[in-house]
Amino acid sequence: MELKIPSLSKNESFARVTIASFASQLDPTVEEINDIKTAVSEAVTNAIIHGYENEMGELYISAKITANTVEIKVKDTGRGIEDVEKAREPLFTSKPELERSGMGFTIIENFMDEVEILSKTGSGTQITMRKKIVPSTTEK
Amino acid sequence: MELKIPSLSKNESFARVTIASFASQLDPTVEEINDIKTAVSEAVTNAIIHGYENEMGELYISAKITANTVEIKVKDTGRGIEDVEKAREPLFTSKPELERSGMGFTIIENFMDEVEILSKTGSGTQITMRKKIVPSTTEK
Amino acid sequence: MNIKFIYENNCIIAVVDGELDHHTGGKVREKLKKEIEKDLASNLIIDCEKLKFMDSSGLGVILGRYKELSAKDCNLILSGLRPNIKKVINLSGVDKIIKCYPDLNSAKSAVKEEY
Amino acid sequence: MNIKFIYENNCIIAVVDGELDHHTGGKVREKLKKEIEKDLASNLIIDCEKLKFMDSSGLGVILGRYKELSAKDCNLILSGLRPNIKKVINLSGVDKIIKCYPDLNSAKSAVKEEY
Ligand SMILES: Nc1ncnc2c1ncn2[C@@H]1O[C@H](COP(=O)(O)OP(=O)(O)O)[C@@H](O)[C@H]1O
Ligand SMILES: Nc1ncnc2c1ncn2[C@@H]1O[C@H](COP(=O)(O)OP(=O)(O)O)[C@@H](O)[C@H]1O
Repeated sequence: MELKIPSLSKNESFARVTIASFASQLDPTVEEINDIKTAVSEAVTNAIIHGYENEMGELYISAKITANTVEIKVKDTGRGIEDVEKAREPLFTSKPELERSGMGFTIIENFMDEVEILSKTGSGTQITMRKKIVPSTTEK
Repeated sequence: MELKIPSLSKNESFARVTIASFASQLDPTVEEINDIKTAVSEAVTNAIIHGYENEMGELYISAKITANTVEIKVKDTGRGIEDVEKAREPLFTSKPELERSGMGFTIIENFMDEVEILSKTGSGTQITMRKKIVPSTTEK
Repeated sequence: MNIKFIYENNCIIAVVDGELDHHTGGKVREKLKKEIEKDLASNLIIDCEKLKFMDSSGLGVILGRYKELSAKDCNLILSGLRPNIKKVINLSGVDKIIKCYPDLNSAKSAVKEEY
Repeated sequence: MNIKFIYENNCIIAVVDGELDHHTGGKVREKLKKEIEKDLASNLIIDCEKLKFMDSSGLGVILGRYKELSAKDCNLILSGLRPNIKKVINLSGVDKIIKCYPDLNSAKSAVKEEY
Protein backbone atom coordinates (compact mmCIF):
# COMPACT_ATOMS: atom_id res chain seq x y z
CA MET A 1 0.00 0.00 0.00
CA GLU A 2 1.05 3.57 -0.59
CA LEU A 3 -0.25 6.54 1.33
CA LYS A 4 0.33 10.19 0.48
CA ILE A 5 -0.67 12.76 3.08
CA PRO A 6 0.06 16.43 3.69
CA SER A 7 2.66 17.15 6.37
CA LEU A 8 0.14 18.25 8.98
CA SER A 9 0.67 17.28 12.59
CA LYS A 10 -2.90 15.96 12.86
CA ASN A 11 -1.92 13.31 10.31
CA GLU A 12 0.61 11.78 12.71
CA SER A 13 -2.09 9.82 14.45
CA PHE A 14 -3.85 8.96 11.17
CA ALA A 15 -0.59 7.63 9.71
CA ARG A 16 0.34 5.39 12.63
CA VAL A 17 -3.18 3.99 12.94
CA THR A 18 -3.37 3.28 9.21
CA ILE A 19 -0.03 1.48 9.09
CA ALA A 20 -0.86 -0.46 12.25
CA SER A 21 -4.15 -1.50 10.71
CA PHE A 22 -2.32 -2.66 7.58
CA ALA A 23 0.23 -4.60 9.64
CA SER A 24 -2.51 -6.25 11.68
CA GLN A 25 -3.02 -8.82 8.90
CA LEU A 26 0.15 -10.52 10.20
CA ASP A 27 -1.72 -11.07 13.48
CA PRO A 28 0.83 -9.25 15.67
CA THR A 29 0.68 -9.04 19.46
CA VAL A 30 -0.47 -5.86 21.16
CA GLU A 31 3.16 -5.08 21.95
CA GLU A 32 4.26 -5.54 18.34
CA ILE A 33 1.46 -3.29 17.08
CA ASN A 34 2.39 -0.63 19.62
CA ASP A 35 6.04 -0.83 18.58
CA ILE A 36 5.04 -0.26 14.95
CA LYS A 37 2.72 2.63 15.86
CA THR A 38 5.44 4.34 17.87
CA ALA A 39 8.14 3.85 15.21
CA VAL A 40 5.85 5.21 12.47
CA SER A 41 4.92 8.16 14.67
CA GLU A 42 8.61 9.01 15.14
CA ALA A 43 9.43 8.88 11.43
CA VAL A 44 6.34 10.86 10.40
CA THR A 45 6.88 13.49 13.09
CA ASN A 46 10.52 13.88 12.01
CA ALA A 47 9.46 14.43 8.39
CA ILE A 48 7.03 17.15 9.51
CA ILE A 49 9.33 18.93 11.99
CA HIS A 50 12.79 18.38 10.57
CA GLY A 51 12.13 17.53 6.91
CA TYR A 52 9.63 20.27 6.15
CA GLU A 53 10.28 22.41 9.25
CA ASN A 54 6.52 22.80 9.65
CA GLU A 55 6.04 24.15 6.12
CA MET A 56 3.56 22.33 3.87
CA GLY A 57 4.87 19.28 2.07
CA GLU A 58 3.84 15.76 1.18
CA LEU A 59 4.57 12.62 3.15
CA TYR A 60 4.91 9.34 1.28
CA ILE A 61 4.33 6.30 3.40
CA SER A 62 4.31 2.79 2.06
CA ALA A 63 4.02 -0.62 3.62
CA LYS A 64 4.30 -4.11 2.33
CA ILE A 65 4.34 -7.57 3.74
CA THR A 66 6.74 -10.30 2.66
CA ALA A 67 6.42 -13.60 4.48
CA ASN A 68 6.27 -12.63 8.17
CA THR A 69 7.89 -9.24 7.81
CA VAL A 70 6.28 -5.85 7.44
CA GLU A 71 8.39 -3.24 5.67
CA ILE A 72 7.45 0.41 6.13
CA LYS A 73 8.92 3.38 4.28
CA VAL A 74 8.42 7.00 5.33
CA LYS A 75 9.66 9.55 2.82
CA ASP A 76 9.77 13.33 2.65
CA THR A 77 11.25 15.64 0.04
CA GLY A 78 12.39 18.16 2.61
CA ARG A 79 15.78 19.48 3.72
CA GLY A 80 17.48 16.16 4.36
CA ILE A 81 19.93 15.13 7.08
CA GLU A 82 23.49 16.45 7.00
CA ASP A 83 25.10 13.84 9.23
CA VAL A 84 23.13 10.61 9.46
CA GLU A 85 25.60 9.00 11.89
CA LYS A 86 25.13 11.86 14.31
CA ALA A 87 21.36 11.96 13.83
CA ARG A 88 21.19 8.32 14.94
CA GLU A 89 22.91 9.02 18.26
CA PRO A 90 20.66 8.82 21.31
CA LEU A 91 19.73 12.27 22.65
CA PHE A 92 21.06 14.11 19.60
CA THR A 93 18.63 16.71 18.32
CA SER A 94 19.10 19.71 16.05
CA LYS A 95 16.04 21.37 17.57
CA PRO A 96 16.46 21.49 21.36
CA GLU A 97 14.56 24.80 21.35
CA LEU A 98 11.43 22.80 20.40
CA GLU A 99 11.99 20.49 23.39
CA ARG A 100 12.82 17.58 21.11
CA SER A 101 14.19 14.68 23.11
CA GLY A 102 16.56 13.35 20.47
CA MET A 103 15.21 9.84 21.06
CA GLY A 104 13.25 9.36 17.82
CA PHE A 105 15.81 7.32 15.89
CA THR A 106 16.79 5.37 19.00
CA ILE A 107 13.17 4.34 19.48
CA ILE A 108 12.80 3.35 15.83
CA GLU A 109 15.96 1.24 15.97
CA ASN A 110 14.93 -0.47 19.19
CA PHE A 111 11.30 -1.09 18.26
CA MET A 112 11.95 -2.35 14.72
CA ASP A 113 14.31 -5.12 13.55
CA GLU A 114 16.04 -3.27 10.70
CA VAL A 115 16.29 0.43 9.91
CA GLU A 116 17.82 2.11 6.87
CA ILE A 117 18.17 5.87 6.54
CA LEU A 118 18.66 7.35 3.11
CA SER A 119 19.03 11.11 3.05
CA LYS A 120 20.41 13.85 0.86
CA THR A 121 20.66 17.48 1.90
CA GLY A 122 18.18 19.53 -0.08
CA SER A 123 16.37 16.48 -1.50
CA GLY A 124 14.80 14.67 1.42
CA THR A 125 14.87 11.63 3.61
CA GLN A 126 13.60 8.09 3.37
CA ILE A 127 13.42 5.80 6.37
CA THR A 128 12.93 2.10 5.70
CA MET A 129 12.07 -0.07 8.65
CA ARG A 130 11.27 -3.75 8.92
CA LYS A 131 9.80 -5.82 11.67
CA LYS A 132 9.36 -9.55 11.72
CA ILE A 133 6.12 -10.66 13.30
CA VAL A 134 6.63 -14.05 14.89
CA PRO A 135 3.57 -16.22 14.36
CA SER A 136 2.19 -17.29 17.70
CA THR A 137 2.12 -21.02 18.35
CA THR A 138 -1.02 -20.76 20.44
CA GLU A 139 -4.33 -19.22 19.37
CA LYS A 140 -4.51 -15.50 20.02
CA MET B 1 -4.88 11.95 1.52
CA GLU B 2 -4.21 9.50 -1.27
CA LEU B 3 -4.07 5.76 -0.89
CA LYS B 4 -2.90 3.25 -3.47
CA ILE B 5 -3.56 -0.42 -2.79
CA PRO B 6 -3.57 -3.61 -4.85
CA SER B 7 -7.00 -4.88 -5.86
CA LEU B 8 -7.06 -7.70 -3.32
CA SER B 9 -10.30 -8.51 -1.55
CA LYS B 10 -8.59 -8.43 1.84
CA ASN B 11 -7.98 -4.71 1.23
CA GLU B 12 -11.73 -3.97 1.23
CA SER B 13 -11.79 -3.86 4.99
CA PHE B 14 -8.49 -1.97 5.19
CA ALA B 15 -9.77 0.66 2.75
CA ARG B 16 -13.05 1.34 4.52
CA VAL B 17 -11.43 1.49 7.94
CA THR B 18 -8.73 3.87 6.69
CA ILE B 19 -11.18 6.26 5.05
CA ALA B 20 -13.48 6.13 8.07
CA SER B 21 -10.53 6.94 10.30
CA PHE B 22 -9.65 9.91 8.06
CA ALA B 23 -13.26 11.15 8.07
CA SER B 24 -13.44 10.87 11.84
CA GLN B 25 -11.70 14.24 12.19
CA LEU B 26 -15.09 15.81 11.29
CA ASP B 27 -16.48 14.21 14.44
CA PRO B 28 -19.23 12.23 12.70
CA THR B 29 -21.88 10.18 14.48
CA VAL B 30 -21.61 6.39 14.56
CA GLU B 31 -24.30 6.25 11.87
CA GLU B 32 -22.43 8.66 9.60
CA ILE B 33 -19.19 6.70 9.97
CA ASN B 34 -20.98 3.46 9.18
CA ASP B 35 -22.56 5.03 6.09
CA ILE B 36 -19.12 6.08 4.87
CA LYS B 37 -17.62 2.66 5.60
CA THR B 38 -20.38 0.91 3.70
CA ALA B 39 -20.24 3.27 0.70
CA VAL B 40 -16.44 2.91 0.44
CA SER B 41 -16.74 -0.85 0.73
CA GLU B 42 -19.21 -0.90 -2.20
CA ALA B 43 -17.02 1.23 -4.46
CA VAL B 44 -13.83 -0.68 -3.64
CA THR B 45 -15.50 -4.07 -4.07
CA ASN B 46 -16.89 -2.97 -7.45
CA ALA B 47 -13.44 -1.92 -8.62
CA ILE B 48 -12.06 -5.34 -7.63
CA ILE B 49 -14.89 -7.49 -9.04
CA HIS B 50 -16.15 -5.48 -12.00
CA GLY B 51 -13.26 -3.14 -12.79
CA TYR B 52 -10.44 -5.69 -12.64
CA GLU B 53 -12.61 -8.83 -12.72
CA ASN B 54 -10.45 -10.28 -9.94
CA GLU B 55 -7.21 -9.81 -11.90
CA MET B 56 -4.44 -7.78 -10.22
CA GLY B 57 -4.68 -4.02 -10.54
CA GLU B 58 -4.25 -0.89 -8.47
CA LEU B 59 -6.94 0.96 -6.55
CA TYR B 60 -6.57 4.69 -6.09
CA ILE B 61 -8.52 6.06 -3.18
CA SER B 62 -8.39 9.66 -2.08
CA ALA B 63 -10.20 11.67 0.53
CA LYS B 64 -10.28 15.30 1.41
CA ILE B 65 -12.20 17.53 3.74
CA THR B 66 -13.61 20.92 2.79
CA ALA B 67 -15.58 22.72 5.48
CA ASN B 68 -17.95 20.05 6.84
CA THR B 69 -17.86 17.80 3.82
CA VAL B 70 -15.74 14.74 3.19
CA GLU B 71 -15.10 13.93 -0.47
CA ILE B 72 -13.96 10.43 -1.34
CA LYS B 73 -12.78 9.20 -4.73
CA VAL B 74 -12.34 5.53 -5.64
CA LYS B 75 -10.65 4.92 -8.97
CA ASP B 76 -9.66 1.88 -10.98
CA THR B 77 -8.09 1.57 -14.42
CA GLY B 78 -10.09 -1.51 -15.29
CA ARG B 79 -12.70 -2.33 -17.92
CA GLY B 80 -15.08 0.57 -17.26
CA ILE B 81 -18.88 0.70 -17.29
CA GLU B 82 -20.71 0.51 -20.61
CA ASP B 83 -24.02 1.99 -19.49
CA VAL B 84 -23.74 4.09 -16.35
CA GLU B 85 -27.48 4.85 -16.24
CA LYS B 86 -28.30 1.16 -16.18
CA ALA B 87 -25.54 0.39 -13.65
CA ARG B 88 -27.13 2.86 -11.23
CA GLU B 89 -30.50 1.07 -11.31
CA PRO B 90 -31.36 -0.81 -8.12
CA LEU B 91 -30.92 -4.58 -8.49
CA PHE B 92 -29.04 -4.29 -11.79
CA THR B 93 -25.94 -6.44 -11.87
CA SER B 94 -23.83 -7.72 -14.73
CA LYS B 95 -22.62 -10.60 -12.58
CA PRO B 96 -25.66 -12.45 -11.19
CA GLU B 97 -23.64 -15.69 -11.39
CA LEU B 98 -21.45 -14.31 -8.56
CA GLU B 99 -24.57 -13.71 -6.45
CA ARG B 100 -24.13 -9.96 -6.69
CA SER B 101 -27.19 -8.17 -5.37
CA GLY B 102 -27.06 -5.19 -7.71
CA MET B 103 -27.52 -2.87 -4.72
CA GLY B 104 -24.02 -1.36 -4.55
CA PHE B 105 -24.71 1.92 -6.32
CA THR B 106 -28.10 2.27 -4.65
CA ILE B 107 -26.42 2.00 -1.26
CA ILE B 108 -23.74 4.53 -2.22
CA GLU B 109 -26.36 7.00 -3.45
CA ASN B 110 -28.50 6.61 -0.36
CA PHE B 111 -25.70 6.69 2.19
CA MET B 112 -23.82 9.64 0.67
CA ASP B 113 -25.10 13.10 -0.27
CA GLU B 114 -23.64 13.37 -3.76
CA VAL B 115 -22.29 10.72 -6.11
CA GLU B 116 -20.61 11.17 -9.47
CA ILE B 117 -19.64 8.27 -11.72
CA LEU B 118 -17.06 8.83 -14.41
CA SER B 119 -16.32 5.82 -16.54
CA LYS B 120 -14.90 4.93 -19.93
CA THR B 121 -14.92 1.44 -21.39
CA GLY B 122 -11.41 0.08 -21.49
CA SER B 123 -9.98 2.89 -19.34
CA GLY B 124 -11.57 2.60 -15.94
CA THR B 125 -14.00 4.07 -13.47
CA GLN B 126 -13.88 6.85 -10.92
CA ILE B 127 -16.56 7.25 -8.26
CA THR B 128 -16.67 10.56 -6.41
CA MET B 129 -18.85 10.72 -3.35
CA ARG B 130 -19.44 13.47 -0.84
CA LYS B 131 -21.05 13.51 2.54
CA LYS B 132 -21.74 16.50 4.70
CA ILE B 133 -21.14 15.86 8.37
CA VAL B 134 -23.49 18.04 10.37
CA PRO B 135 -21.69 19.36 13.45
CA SER B 136 -23.53 18.25 16.56
CA THR B 137 -24.87 21.06 18.75
CA THR B 138 -24.36 19.04 21.91
CA GLU B 139 -21.13 17.46 23.09
CA LYS B 140 -20.62 13.99 21.75
CA MET C 1 -15.19 -13.73 10.13
CA ASN C 2 -16.44 -16.74 12.03
CA ILE C 3 -19.49 -18.93 11.62
CA LYS C 4 -20.75 -21.54 14.07
CA PHE C 5 -23.75 -23.86 13.75
CA ILE C 6 -26.13 -24.94 16.47
CA TYR C 7 -28.97 -27.41 15.93
CA GLU C 8 -32.10 -26.94 17.97
CA ASN C 9 -35.50 -28.53 17.31
CA ASN C 10 -36.14 -28.03 13.64
CA CYS C 11 -33.65 -25.13 13.33
CA ILE C 12 -30.11 -24.61 12.19
CA ILE C 13 -28.81 -21.55 13.97
CA ALA C 14 -25.83 -19.99 12.19
CA VAL C 15 -24.05 -17.61 14.53
CA VAL C 16 -21.95 -15.21 12.47
CA ASP C 17 -19.25 -13.06 13.95
CA GLY C 18 -17.09 -10.33 12.39
CA GLU C 19 -17.61 -8.62 9.05
CA LEU C 20 -19.50 -9.92 6.04
CA ASP C 21 -18.23 -8.44 2.78
CA HIS C 22 -16.97 -9.72 -0.58
CA HIS C 23 -13.72 -10.89 1.03
CA THR C 24 -15.33 -13.01 3.73
CA GLY C 25 -18.51 -13.74 1.75
CA GLY C 26 -17.08 -16.69 -0.17
CA LYS C 27 -16.29 -18.64 2.97
CA VAL C 28 -19.63 -17.84 4.59
CA ARG C 29 -21.46 -18.88 1.41
CA GLU C 30 -19.65 -22.25 1.29
CA LYS C 31 -20.29 -23.01 4.94
CA LEU C 32 -23.97 -22.11 4.74
CA LYS C 33 -24.44 -24.09 1.51
CA LYS C 34 -22.82 -27.18 3.03
CA GLU C 35 -25.03 -26.98 6.09
CA ILE C 36 -28.19 -26.43 4.02
CA GLU C 37 -27.36 -29.41 1.81
CA LYS C 38 -27.43 -31.73 4.81
CA ASP C 39 -31.24 -31.27 4.93
CA LEU C 40 -31.31 -31.61 8.68
CA ALA C 41 -33.79 -28.86 9.52
CA SER C 42 -36.40 -26.81 7.73
CA ASN C 43 -35.51 -23.46 9.30
CA LEU C 44 -32.25 -21.52 9.12
CA ILE C 45 -31.76 -18.66 11.54
CA ILE C 46 -28.75 -16.49 10.81
CA ASP C 47 -27.96 -14.79 14.10
CA CYS C 48 -26.20 -11.50 13.40
CA GLU C 49 -25.83 -10.17 16.94
CA LYS C 50 -22.05 -10.31 16.64
CA LEU C 51 -21.92 -9.18 13.00
CA LYS C 52 -20.33 -5.73 12.96
CA PHE C 53 -20.42 -4.90 9.27
CA MET C 54 -22.26 -6.00 6.17
CA ASP C 55 -22.47 -4.49 2.71
CA SER C 56 -24.27 -5.49 -0.50
CA SER C 57 -21.92 -8.45 -1.01
CA GLY C 58 -23.32 -9.87 2.23
CA LEU C 59 -26.80 -9.14 0.96
CA GLY C 60 -26.02 -11.28 -2.09
CA VAL C 61 -24.93 -14.18 0.12
CA ILE C 62 -28.13 -13.95 2.16
CA LEU C 63 -30.41 -13.66 -0.87
CA GLY C 64 -28.66 -16.62 -2.51
CA ARG C 65 -29.36 -18.79 0.55
CA TYR C 66 -32.95 -17.51 0.68
CA LYS C 67 -33.49 -18.81 -2.85
CA GLU C 68 -31.91 -22.18 -2.07
CA LEU C 69 -34.03 -22.61 1.04
CA SER C 70 -37.25 -21.46 -0.64
CA ALA C 71 -36.74 -24.05 -3.38
CA LYS C 72 -36.74 -26.69 -0.64
CA ASP C 73 -39.72 -25.09 1.09
CA CYS C 74 -37.50 -24.12 4.01
CA ASN C 75 -37.40 -20.80 5.87
CA LEU C 76 -34.65 -18.24 6.34
CA ILE C 77 -34.82 -15.94 9.35
CA LEU C 78 -32.43 -13.20 10.46
CA SER C 79 -31.90 -12.09 14.05
CA GLY C 80 -30.02 -9.43 15.96
CA LEU C 81 -29.23 -7.03 13.12
CA ARG C 82 -27.26 -3.97 14.21
CA PRO C 83 -28.55 -0.58 12.99
CA ASN C 84 -25.94 -0.24 10.21
CA ILE C 85 -26.83 -3.69 8.84
CA LYS C 86 -30.56 -3.12 9.27
CA LYS C 87 -30.15 0.00 7.14
CA VAL C 88 -28.64 -2.04 4.27
CA ILE C 89 -31.34 -4.72 4.62
CA ASN C 90 -34.20 -2.22 4.68
CA LEU C 91 -32.89 -0.14 1.79
CA SER C 92 -32.79 -3.22 -0.41
CA GLY C 93 -36.28 -4.34 0.63
CA VAL C 94 -34.96 -7.68 1.84
CA ASP C 95 -36.90 -7.22 5.09
CA LYS C 96 -40.08 -7.65 3.03
CA ILE C 97 -39.19 -11.18 1.97
CA ILE C 98 -37.01 -12.37 4.87
CA LYS C 99 -38.29 -12.13 8.45
CA CYS C 100 -36.00 -10.20 10.81
CA TYR C 101 -36.19 -10.46 14.61
CA PRO C 102 -34.45 -8.25 17.15
CA ASP C 103 -32.70 -11.18 18.85
CA LEU C 104 -32.16 -14.92 18.66
CA ASN C 105 -34.73 -15.74 21.33
CA SER C 106 -37.56 -13.95 19.59
CA ALA C 107 -36.53 -15.60 16.31
CA LYS C 108 -36.64 -19.03 17.98
CA SER C 109 -40.08 -18.39 19.50
CA ALA C 110 -41.38 -17.23 16.14
CA VAL C 111 -40.13 -20.40 14.49
CA LYS C 112 -41.89 -22.51 17.12
CA GLU C 113 -45.20 -20.70 16.68
CA GLU C 114 -45.30 -19.97 12.99
CA TYR C 115 -43.56 -22.73 11.11
CA MET D 1 -6.17 14.77 24.18
CA ASN D 2 -7.50 16.04 27.47
CA ILE D 3 -5.82 17.32 30.61
CA LYS D 4 -7.48 17.99 33.96
CA PHE D 5 -5.91 19.34 37.15
CA ILE D 6 -6.69 18.32 40.71
CA TYR D 7 -5.09 19.96 43.76
CA GLU D 8 -4.50 17.81 46.80
CA ASN D 9 -2.27 18.61 49.78
CA ASN D 10 0.97 19.82 48.28
CA CYS D 11 0.32 18.17 44.89
CA ILE D 12 -0.92 19.17 41.49
CA ILE D 13 -2.32 16.05 39.86
CA ALA D 14 -2.50 16.35 36.08
CA VAL D 15 -4.77 13.66 34.67
CA VAL D 16 -4.00 13.17 31.00
CA ASP D 17 -6.26 11.31 28.64
CA GLY D 18 -5.82 10.32 24.99
CA GLU D 19 -2.61 10.39 22.97
CA LEU D 20 0.50 12.48 23.59
CA ASP D 21 2.47 13.15 20.41
CA HIS D 22 3.84 16.16 18.55
CA HIS D 23 0.33 17.17 17.46
CA THR D 24 -1.18 17.21 20.95
CA GLY D 25 2.11 18.01 22.73
CA GLY D 26 1.90 21.78 22.23
CA LYS D 27 -1.39 22.09 24.05
CA VAL D 28 -0.28 19.79 26.89
CA ARG D 29 2.96 21.77 27.26
CA GLU D 30 1.09 25.09 27.51
CA LYS D 31 -1.39 23.79 30.07
CA LEU D 32 1.30 22.21 32.24
CA LYS D 33 3.50 25.34 32.05
CA LYS D 34 0.63 27.59 33.08
CA GLU D 35 -0.20 25.38 36.04
CA ILE D 36 3.43 25.15 37.15
CA GLU D 37 3.82 28.94 36.95
CA LYS D 38 1.09 29.38 39.55
CA ASP D 39 3.50 28.00 42.18
CA LEU D 40 0.71 26.43 44.18
CA ALA D 41 2.32 23.10 45.03
CA SER D 42 5.76 21.62 45.12
CA ASN D 43 4.87 18.26 43.56
CA LEU D 44 3.43 17.55 40.12
CA ILE D 45 2.03 14.09 39.49
CA ILE D 46 1.20 13.37 35.87
CA ASP D 47 -1.31 10.54 35.98
CA CYS D 48 -1.10 8.56 32.75
CA GLU D 49 -3.61 5.81 33.47
CA LYS D 50 -5.80 7.01 30.60
CA LEU D 51 -2.93 7.86 28.26
CA LYS D 52 -3.06 5.38 25.41
CA PHE D 53 -0.10 6.46 23.33
CA MET D 54 3.10 8.45 23.78
CA ASP D 55 6.16 8.83 21.57
CA SER D 56 9.41 10.78 21.90
CA SER D 57 7.58 14.08 21.38
CA GLY D 58 5.72 13.36 24.62
CA LEU D 59 9.03 12.49 26.23
CA GLY D 60 10.26 15.98 25.27
CA VAL D 61 7.24 17.59 26.93
CA ILE D 62 7.81 15.60 30.12
CA LEU D 63 11.55 16.28 30.24
CA GLY D 64 10.93 20.00 29.66
CA ARG D 65 8.60 20.14 32.66
CA TYR D 66 11.07 18.12 34.72
CA LYS D 67 13.70 20.80 34.10
CA GLU D 68 11.32 23.64 34.97
CA LEU D 69 10.26 21.96 38.18
CA SER D 70 13.79 20.99 39.20
CA ALA D 71 14.87 24.62 38.81
CA LYS D 72 12.20 25.50 41.40
CA ASP D 73 13.20 22.57 43.61
CA CYS D 74 9.87 20.90 42.88
CA ASN D 75 9.25 17.25 42.05
CA LEU D 76 7.80 15.57 38.99
CA ILE D 77 6.23 12.13 39.39
CA LEU D 78 4.57 9.87 36.80
CA SER D 79 1.87 7.33 37.55
CA GLY D 80 -0.10 4.64 35.73
CA LEU D 81 2.11 4.20 32.66
CA ARG D 82 0.80 1.60 30.22
CA PRO D 83 3.33 -0.97 28.95
CA ASN D 84 3.84 0.74 25.56
CA ILE D 85 4.58 4.08 27.26
CA LYS D 86 6.73 2.48 29.95
CA LYS D 87 8.81 1.00 27.12
CA VAL D 88 9.48 4.47 25.68
CA ILE D 89 10.26 5.88 29.13
CA ASN D 90 12.64 3.05 30.05
CA LEU D 91 14.46 3.04 26.72
CA SER D 92 15.27 6.72 27.14
CA GLY D 93 16.41 6.28 30.73
CA VAL D 94 13.88 8.83 31.96
CA ASP D 95 12.81 6.38 34.68
CA LYS D 96 16.22 6.93 36.27
CA ILE D 97 15.58 10.63 36.83
CA ILE D 98 11.79 10.77 37.18
CA LYS D 99 10.01 8.51 39.66
CA CYS D 100 7.30 6.32 38.13
CA TYR D 101 4.54 4.64 40.16
CA PRO D 102 2.12 1.96 38.99
CA ASP D 103 -0.95 4.02 39.93
CA LEU D 104 -2.06 7.39 41.26
CA ASN D 105 -2.61 6.14 44.82
CA SER D 106 0.89 4.77 45.23
CA ALA D 107 2.25 8.02 43.75
CA LYS D 108 0.26 10.05 46.28
CA SER D 109 1.45 7.90 49.21
CA ALA D 110 5.05 8.25 48.04
CA VAL D 111 4.70 12.03 47.91
CA LYS D 112 3.34 12.08 51.46
CA GLU D 113 6.17 9.95 52.79
CA GLU D 114 9.15 11.11 50.82
CA TYR D 115 8.77 14.77 49.99
N1 LIG E 1 13.03 13.56 8.05
C1 LIG E 1 14.09 14.28 8.49
N2 LIG E 1 14.55 15.35 7.77
C2 LIG E 1 15.59 16.08 8.22
N3 LIG E 1 16.26 15.84 9.36
C3 LIG E 1 15.86 14.81 10.12
C4 LIG E 1 14.77 13.98 9.73
N4 LIG E 1 14.61 13.03 10.68
C5 LIG E 1 15.55 13.26 11.61
N5 LIG E 1 16.32 14.32 11.30
C6 LIG E 1 17.47 14.84 12.06
O1 LIG E 1 17.89 13.84 12.97
C7 LIG E 1 17.89 14.34 14.30
C8 LIG E 1 17.59 13.26 15.29
O2 LIG E 1 16.28 12.79 15.11
P1 LIG E 1 15.51 12.09 16.33
O3 LIG E 1 16.38 11.01 16.87
O4 LIG E 1 14.17 11.66 15.85
O5 LIG E 1 15.36 13.22 17.42
P2 LIG E 1 14.43 14.52 17.50
O6 LIG E 1 13.30 14.41 16.52
O7 LIG E 1 13.94 14.51 18.89
O8 LIG E 1 15.32 15.68 17.18
C9 LIG E 1 16.89 15.48 14.28
O9 LIG E 1 17.09 16.40 15.32
C10 LIG E 1 17.13 16.07 12.89
O10 LIG E 1 18.25 16.92 12.89
N1 LIG F 1 -15.66 -0.15 -11.01
C1 LIG F 1 -16.48 -0.72 -11.92
N2 LIG F 1 -15.97 -1.14 -13.11
C2 LIG F 1 -16.76 -1.73 -14.04
N3 LIG F 1 -18.09 -1.92 -13.87
C3 LIG F 1 -18.66 -1.51 -12.72
C4 LIG F 1 -17.89 -0.90 -11.69
N4 LIG F 1 -18.72 -0.61 -10.67
C5 LIG F 1 -19.96 -1.02 -11.04
N5 LIG F 1 -19.93 -1.56 -12.28
C6 LIG F 1 -21.09 -2.09 -13.02
O1 LIG F 1 -22.27 -1.60 -12.42
C7 LIG F 1 -23.12 -2.67 -12.03
C8 LIG F 1 -23.93 -2.31 -10.82
O2 LIG F 1 -23.09 -2.17 -9.70
P1 LIG F 1 -23.67 -2.35 -8.24
O3 LIG F 1 -24.91 -1.54 -8.10
O4 LIG F 1 -22.60 -2.09 -7.26
O5 LIG F 1 -24.12 -3.88 -8.18
P2 LIG F 1 -23.25 -5.25 -8.08
O6 LIG F 1 -21.85 -4.93 -7.64
O7 LIG F 1 -23.98 -6.04 -7.07
O8 LIG F 1 -23.29 -5.86 -9.45
C9 LIG F 1 -22.19 -3.85 -11.86
O9 LIG F 1 -22.86 -5.08 -11.98
C10 LIG F 1 -21.18 -3.62 -12.97
O10 LIG F 1 -21.66 -4.05 -14.21
